[in-house]
Amino acid sequence: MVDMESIYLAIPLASLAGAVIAGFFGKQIGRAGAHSVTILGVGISFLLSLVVLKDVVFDGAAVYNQSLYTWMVSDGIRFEVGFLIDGLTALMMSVVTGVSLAVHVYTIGYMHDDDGYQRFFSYISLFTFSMLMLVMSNNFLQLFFGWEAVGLVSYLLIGFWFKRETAIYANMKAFLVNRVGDFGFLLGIAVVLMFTGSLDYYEVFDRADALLYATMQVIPGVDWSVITLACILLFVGAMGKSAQVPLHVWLPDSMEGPTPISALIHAATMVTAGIFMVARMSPLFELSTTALSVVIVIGATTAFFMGLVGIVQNDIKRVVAYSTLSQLGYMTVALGASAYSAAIFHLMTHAFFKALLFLAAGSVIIAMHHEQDIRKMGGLKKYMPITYWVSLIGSLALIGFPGFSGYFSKDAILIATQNANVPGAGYAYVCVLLGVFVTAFYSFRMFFLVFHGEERMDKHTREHLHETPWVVTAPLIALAIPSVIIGWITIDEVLFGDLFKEAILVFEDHGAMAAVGAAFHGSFNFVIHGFAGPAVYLAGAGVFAAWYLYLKKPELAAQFRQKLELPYRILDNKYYFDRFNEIVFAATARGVGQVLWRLGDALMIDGLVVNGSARLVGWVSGVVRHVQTGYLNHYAFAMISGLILLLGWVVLG
Amino acid sequence: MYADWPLLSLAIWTPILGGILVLFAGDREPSGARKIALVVSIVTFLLTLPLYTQFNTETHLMQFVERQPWIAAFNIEYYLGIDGISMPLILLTSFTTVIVIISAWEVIQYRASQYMAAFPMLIPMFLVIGVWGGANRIYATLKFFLYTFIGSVLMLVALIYMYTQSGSFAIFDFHHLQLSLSEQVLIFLAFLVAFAVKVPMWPVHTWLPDAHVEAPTGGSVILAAIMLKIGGYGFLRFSLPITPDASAELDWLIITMSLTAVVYIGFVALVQRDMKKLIAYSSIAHMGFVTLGFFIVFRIVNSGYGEQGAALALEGGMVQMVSHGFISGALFLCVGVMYDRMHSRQIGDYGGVANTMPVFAAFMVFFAMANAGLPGTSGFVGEFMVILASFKASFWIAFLAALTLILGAAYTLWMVKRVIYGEVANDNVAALTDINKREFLFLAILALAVLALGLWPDPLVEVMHPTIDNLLNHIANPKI
Amino acid sequence: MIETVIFYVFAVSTVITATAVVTVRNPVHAALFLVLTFFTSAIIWLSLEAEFLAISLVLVYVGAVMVLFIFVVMMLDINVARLREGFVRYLPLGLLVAAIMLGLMLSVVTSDVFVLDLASEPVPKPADYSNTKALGGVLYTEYVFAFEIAAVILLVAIIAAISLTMRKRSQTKYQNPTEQIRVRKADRLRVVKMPSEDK
Amino acid sequence: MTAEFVQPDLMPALPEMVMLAMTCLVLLVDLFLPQEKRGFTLLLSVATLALVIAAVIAVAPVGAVSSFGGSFVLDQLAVVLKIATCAVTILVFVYSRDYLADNDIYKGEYYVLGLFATLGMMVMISAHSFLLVYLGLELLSLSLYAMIAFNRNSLSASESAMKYFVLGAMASGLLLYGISIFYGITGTLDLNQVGISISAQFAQHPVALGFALTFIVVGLSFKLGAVPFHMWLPDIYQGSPTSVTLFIGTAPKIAGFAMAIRLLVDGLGDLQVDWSQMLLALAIASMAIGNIIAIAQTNFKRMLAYSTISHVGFILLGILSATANGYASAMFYTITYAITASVAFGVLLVLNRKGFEAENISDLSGLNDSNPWYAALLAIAMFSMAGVPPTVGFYAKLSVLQAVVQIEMIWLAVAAVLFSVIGLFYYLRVIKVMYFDQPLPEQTTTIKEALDVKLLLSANSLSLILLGMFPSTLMAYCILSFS
Amino acid sequence: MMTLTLSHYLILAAVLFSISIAGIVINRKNIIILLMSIELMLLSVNLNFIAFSHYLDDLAGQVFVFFILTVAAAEAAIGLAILVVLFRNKRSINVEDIKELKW
Repeated sequence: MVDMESIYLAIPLASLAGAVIAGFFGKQIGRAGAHSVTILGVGISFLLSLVVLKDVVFDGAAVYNQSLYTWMVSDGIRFEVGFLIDGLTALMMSVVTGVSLAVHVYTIGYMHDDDGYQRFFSYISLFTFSMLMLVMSNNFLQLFFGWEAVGLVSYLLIGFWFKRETAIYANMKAFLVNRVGDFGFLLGIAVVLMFTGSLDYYEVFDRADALLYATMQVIPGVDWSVITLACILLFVGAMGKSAQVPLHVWLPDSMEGPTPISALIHAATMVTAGIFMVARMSPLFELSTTALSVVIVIGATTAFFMGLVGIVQNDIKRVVAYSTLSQLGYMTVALGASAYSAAIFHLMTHAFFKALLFLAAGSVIIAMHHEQDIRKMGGLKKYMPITYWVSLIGSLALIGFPGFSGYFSKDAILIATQNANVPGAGYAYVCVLLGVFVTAFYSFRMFFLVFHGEERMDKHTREHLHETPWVVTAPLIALAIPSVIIGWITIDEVLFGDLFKEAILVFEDHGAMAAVGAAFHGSFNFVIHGFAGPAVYLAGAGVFAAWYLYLKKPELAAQFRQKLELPYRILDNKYYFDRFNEIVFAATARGVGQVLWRLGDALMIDGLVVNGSARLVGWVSGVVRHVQTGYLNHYAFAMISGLILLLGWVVLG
Repeated sequence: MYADWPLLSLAIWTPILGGILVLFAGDREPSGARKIALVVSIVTFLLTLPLYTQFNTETHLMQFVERQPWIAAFNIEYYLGIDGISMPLILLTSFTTVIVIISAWEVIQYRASQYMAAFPMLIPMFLVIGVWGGANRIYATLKFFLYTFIGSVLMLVALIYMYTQSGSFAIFDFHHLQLSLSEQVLIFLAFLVAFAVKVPMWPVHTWLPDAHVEAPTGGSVILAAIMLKIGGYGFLRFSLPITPDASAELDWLIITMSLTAVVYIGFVALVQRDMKKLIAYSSIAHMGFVTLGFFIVFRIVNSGYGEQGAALALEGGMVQMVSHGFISGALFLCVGVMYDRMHSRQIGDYGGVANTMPVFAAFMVFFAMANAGLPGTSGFVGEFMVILASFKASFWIAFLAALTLILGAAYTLWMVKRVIYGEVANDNVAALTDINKREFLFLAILALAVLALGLWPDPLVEVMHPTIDNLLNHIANPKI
Repeated sequence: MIETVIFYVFAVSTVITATAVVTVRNPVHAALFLVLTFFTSAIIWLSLEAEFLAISLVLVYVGAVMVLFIFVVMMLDINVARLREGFVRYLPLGLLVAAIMLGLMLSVVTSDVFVLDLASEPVPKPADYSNTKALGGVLYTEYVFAFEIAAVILLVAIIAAISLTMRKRSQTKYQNPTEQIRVRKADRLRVVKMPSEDK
Repeated sequence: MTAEFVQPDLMPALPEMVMLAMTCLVLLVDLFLPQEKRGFTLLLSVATLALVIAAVIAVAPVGAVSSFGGSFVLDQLAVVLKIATCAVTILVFVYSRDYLADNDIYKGEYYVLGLFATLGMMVMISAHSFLLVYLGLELLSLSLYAMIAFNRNSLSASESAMKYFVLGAMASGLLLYGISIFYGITGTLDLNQVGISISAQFAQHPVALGFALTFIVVGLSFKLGAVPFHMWLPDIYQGSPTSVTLFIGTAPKIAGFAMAIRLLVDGLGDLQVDWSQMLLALAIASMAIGNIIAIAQTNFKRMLAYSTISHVGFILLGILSATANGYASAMFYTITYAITASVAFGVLLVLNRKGFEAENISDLSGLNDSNPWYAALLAIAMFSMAGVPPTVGFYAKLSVLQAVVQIEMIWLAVAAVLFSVIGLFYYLRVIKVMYFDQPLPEQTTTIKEALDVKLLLSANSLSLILLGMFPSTLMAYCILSFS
Repeated sequence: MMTLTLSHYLILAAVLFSISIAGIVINRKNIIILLMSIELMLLSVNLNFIAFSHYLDDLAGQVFVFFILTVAAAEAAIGLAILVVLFRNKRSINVEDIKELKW
């Protein structure tokens, strides 16, 4: 019998091995070799993750919290690399490796013609490794490692097509915006370390009191509770990675990367790292109502307003991307409502259906010869039946159609938000509720525009339209199944079972989850219960509106656009975030740089001080040397003057 | 078997003798000279290895001590010894030298003679920059020389003063010298000028970009990997233990200068058009963490939250020095690789290098990421430690220091974007050939070093503990 | 009393002639005034019982040095008029400097150390006292080393003066001492072998 | 008073006697030599100096001996300085040979006068009475005047000789006036007696003593070249034939130092407070003026002249600190400066060719390309003058600064180092010109220098590094001279 | 006033000295006058020495004067020789003309 420890170790290493082999020896092993070895690696990871999940869920294994090796010891602080395996971890591992495996397979078809085939496989395997290290970590250091490592891979993958100006712009933007988040995250870690003296999760949680009662003055004269400070700083990190307003700007642009990674990284896994992290930090966040309040407000804002932007997008991937933003907002709202398990639950369901939607979009894109504008599609249903059906499943799951996986998680979040008692919860509830309508509207707007209605593509494209090969469709089908059923079968265990009992801490007075539990009486009843609330009707209304506006009376959509020009323009420009950043941050930074360089370095320091003093000495020298006139009597006079001065000093002084 | 070898003397004199050897063999037989140079540098490196393997990590006392009377008049001794903070720097030096020799293999072919002279500090650096440098080299070398000279002479006066007080020139006698606060402040300021120039700290940093731009690749590497470390080492070895009270009194000054380096220089680096200048500015910013780490200890100790963090900061500064040697050196080598092919360092002349030099591009991106402080690379470790520790000193210190996460990434990646990525920019880029085996060799060695230090810094940090603890003891006991 | 009168007379004339040296236009006149200054000084020296030096001053200075001066002045064809330009312009400055100098010096030489401690007039030397003999006595014993050095100095002066001023003129016939000394019989005398005259 | 004539002990003066006898021999032998065998004069002169060094070593006493009624002393100081003087003079003679030949002044008188000057220096070094100090000084000065004017067809040489002569005569007049006052106050010319007498009377007549002292200091300052009595120095350095500049710039500094020690320390030690003050002012002025004006120079010899002035400032720092340590470091500084300067001028001499007088800094352009070895030698000298480790200049500065710091005048040490930073600038410019500038067409040819000169010059230059790294022996002698 | 004291001689010497200084300052043209001024200065010094020698009743002062006279003669010889050389090169002994070396 293999002991669990080896299995834990094998899970990330299998992916890493695949990545290393494909990366360094890509040329030698060839294309087939590259995808074989990486799929093998991730496959092993996936299977073993399932073993771990089973071990935790069904065999009730105790929490595993061990260090692998000591990274560094300094100042008595042990910086370790190690694993914490509990329900939360096991679930995340399975989701990550599962989606990753599907994406790997899918990639074989999607990247078929690309020169960087091996490189791509290496990257996504490396990503899987990094993500696993992130979720399996038992300490902040390793968390940050994984955190940045997935950021790096994301950077590399967004810029995968490095000849495209937009791609390399987007990847830099993604990295930098994430760095803003990491900036806060690192400071958060610093707070934790400095007040608890440890980076180990459990030790930190044990010493959380040290944070609770400590205060610190950020603005002189104002005492801030350290726990609030720590949580907000950590959450800033989550905002960057999970693309919460205002650090969301990178995610839509990240669609410049190949679609498989949009599915894997920018929808299913990496972007949820922030959600995972906050859930993991629940023992800390529970201590600060202020922090939770911040979380819920930010999440709600993201959920609703980013959804709105999705309505006006015409790029198929961008619609999905804004949908992702919105859904991440839902998860964040759940976190803020102390419904951590609901957030994770939504994370899981979302991982499947959003990966599905992305891959389906990818399938469409392949079929459309890399045309991504939905205005140039339409009526694809008859050409691509499999893609059509899985897209429908994905969309239904997304809008929370009762019975589909998304329904369970989203409804749990709605209920939790309704019952949350942190400041801002009311606002959040309104947002998420309206968000349901918006989600349904943009999802089916896209769905109808792509698969129904008239065929707006050009003739050449139409002639070549056909269903995508099995390596593409198989993962779609593989993801469609959990998109339908995963919510039904796991809601009980995830939300109300023992899965997260060690991982997530919720205080008694944060009653959101308790309210969800009160409303839950088995999966079926939960579905029924949904019809009692407004969400289902809002979703239906959304679908209907989309149908009416885009299929029934397409001219009406255009009229709306003209009549509501101002809101439309605001949405079309994504609330001017990008323009604002470009002007205020990027341009200002360059301007400041220029000023400091030209004025500070070149003019002041070099010009005035360095060269100036040299020139001054030179000038003085040029003047003073003329004392040496060459006239003998002047020399004699100088001597006599010197004599007289000295004499005067002695005699008179 | 090494126990009774005078390893330190060997490590010092081997390169000097080698230099003389090359000097004479040099102009007649250039290819032989570079072989000698390589052998000598490798031998030197091997000689320094036992310093690590045989190092006793239990004591803060000097090890491998060699002591001979030298200048009797001033009680000056030939006194060699290493402890936990000098040993890593010695290894860095001997390691870098090997890399430089390999990297300069082609350059050495003509005029090898003075190249080996590049070992000791001031004069050779002058020659290295001057003899092989670019067009504006004279101004750069003069600036460099004058800057460093001003610093050195003031320090000299301070040293003499302490000699007159203690009757010895040994550093450790200075450590125990009782000095009044005003004496300490003056000595501290003298040291500050000397070391700040070397580090270099804002605002005496302007020589570095000029020097780098004009220096040949090997010169830049030595400058980055070795020269700049003298300043940091000086702070640790002189300023902190000799003038602890003045350091505590004036730590705001250093902290301000360091943070200015991080932020101000970060912005300046952003707008550079010359790759070497950009890396040079980035060097300044990164070295800011070294000084920051060294001087926040006073605030940490007095923070009221316990003393934990002080050693972290000091060791962080040390790690940052070593790491900066690797990364900055590697980046300069990368620029050198491109410069050898294109004879330009202007970012605007490049674009899409990844198309024609994929292997090189991988290295470049890797080192760029290390420069941006990506975890898993050595660039992360030191900054991480310093930022963590600095939080205890003050939220705002940590805040400003952590800005490097954004700024460092911004200027580094923006350069990468413009140079490495994109469509092939012009015919010159299209004609580039990927790195050869020799270039691969030195870049790979450095990459491994960066990675190793990033993934497991403990072997490096471990050796410092006793020395750092002893230093903290020194700091904790006021001299007045 | 008579000494006092002599002192004042010659002191005044010394000052006057000295002033004339630095003020007259013609350098020849200046040299002659300098000669006069030396003469008057020599008399004052005599009154201080420094007979040998007084004689030396006249012999060496007037007889040799000043002659040399005049010789050079006459030899060099100097534009006298030009040489005295600007005299008036610098006069005030010269007077000012001299006055300050004099003031400083007087404040010291009239101070206690010279006025009180060394005020007493020494006993006059007996009639048979020979200043020359006394000087000679110490010169060749106590100061023999200095004397030798002085001799060397004179030697240097000779060498220097000769090597600086003696120049080869192609038109003048001069002797080359090296050549002279190195001359051999063969250079001068040609022994011609002739057959004996056969009568 | 002249009753007993005690035969003085001649042994201590043996070196001087050897020198005098040999010089006369050289003078005579030279007459018999044809021009092409002038090398023999050089050989004989060098032999003379070597012999003198040997004689000095042979008669070197333990402690001090005096002779000639106390007016002549031979002590450790005298031994070391005499050896240094003669050794440096050997360098001067050898370096000068080809220059003299190229400029048609290759005559025996050059060496004879040089030897007489050296004799003068030796007298100054051993002099222990005002009289001998004066005579030694005059012997040196008169020889130098003549040597400068030696190149009779050179206008600049005769101009500088004239200037030097007039100012030198005036300076010795001032010095004599001071001596006369001291004689009046103390009634003796012997420096020992003077010292004793002054310590008895110091309290009564501080002003009169200070007054006389001022004249002495002025005379000394002139000899050393301290501001504002330095005016002769740049002109004379520039105008003299380079071989003479080399001579003036090296050995007489040692004699000047000896004179300062003999007069100020041995004789007027009790007036230390006064002369320290004066020297302080002079030292600062010298360092400031010397370094600052040197920057603007284009003529290498003139630049070195100003550099000398600044170095004199440093030497004065050592003296004014008035501790054994300070004197020793000033002595060390002086000796090593003379050695350093001989390298600088020596290389310049080597660079001179018939018809090409190398004396502007621009004449050194690209020297590294045509003659890398000489460029390196000169570079070492420049670094040493600038005080860059590991050259001896660094150590010399270090020891002087240490003496200054020891007397708690840290501000002075700081001022001194700041001035040397300015100094660094012009030394570096020389190096810049040699290494980075384009060579002149005249300078592109490689110099074919005689092997002896090359070897000696190399050894001379490398000794700067060697002495810098191992200064102990020389320093020990210097310290011994003042213990 | 009427009895002669040492001071009388010293004052006379000081006056001579001052005159020679004045001569040096005033004479901006003629080197020979400069030389003569210096001779005056030496004369003043000599007077000092002789007066001291007399009042101290010590021969050393006179000996010194003897040497000063000797040296001065030698000096004059060399000085005038240089002057001649200079004149041959420059055709002038005007102080204002000999200024090739400056700055």
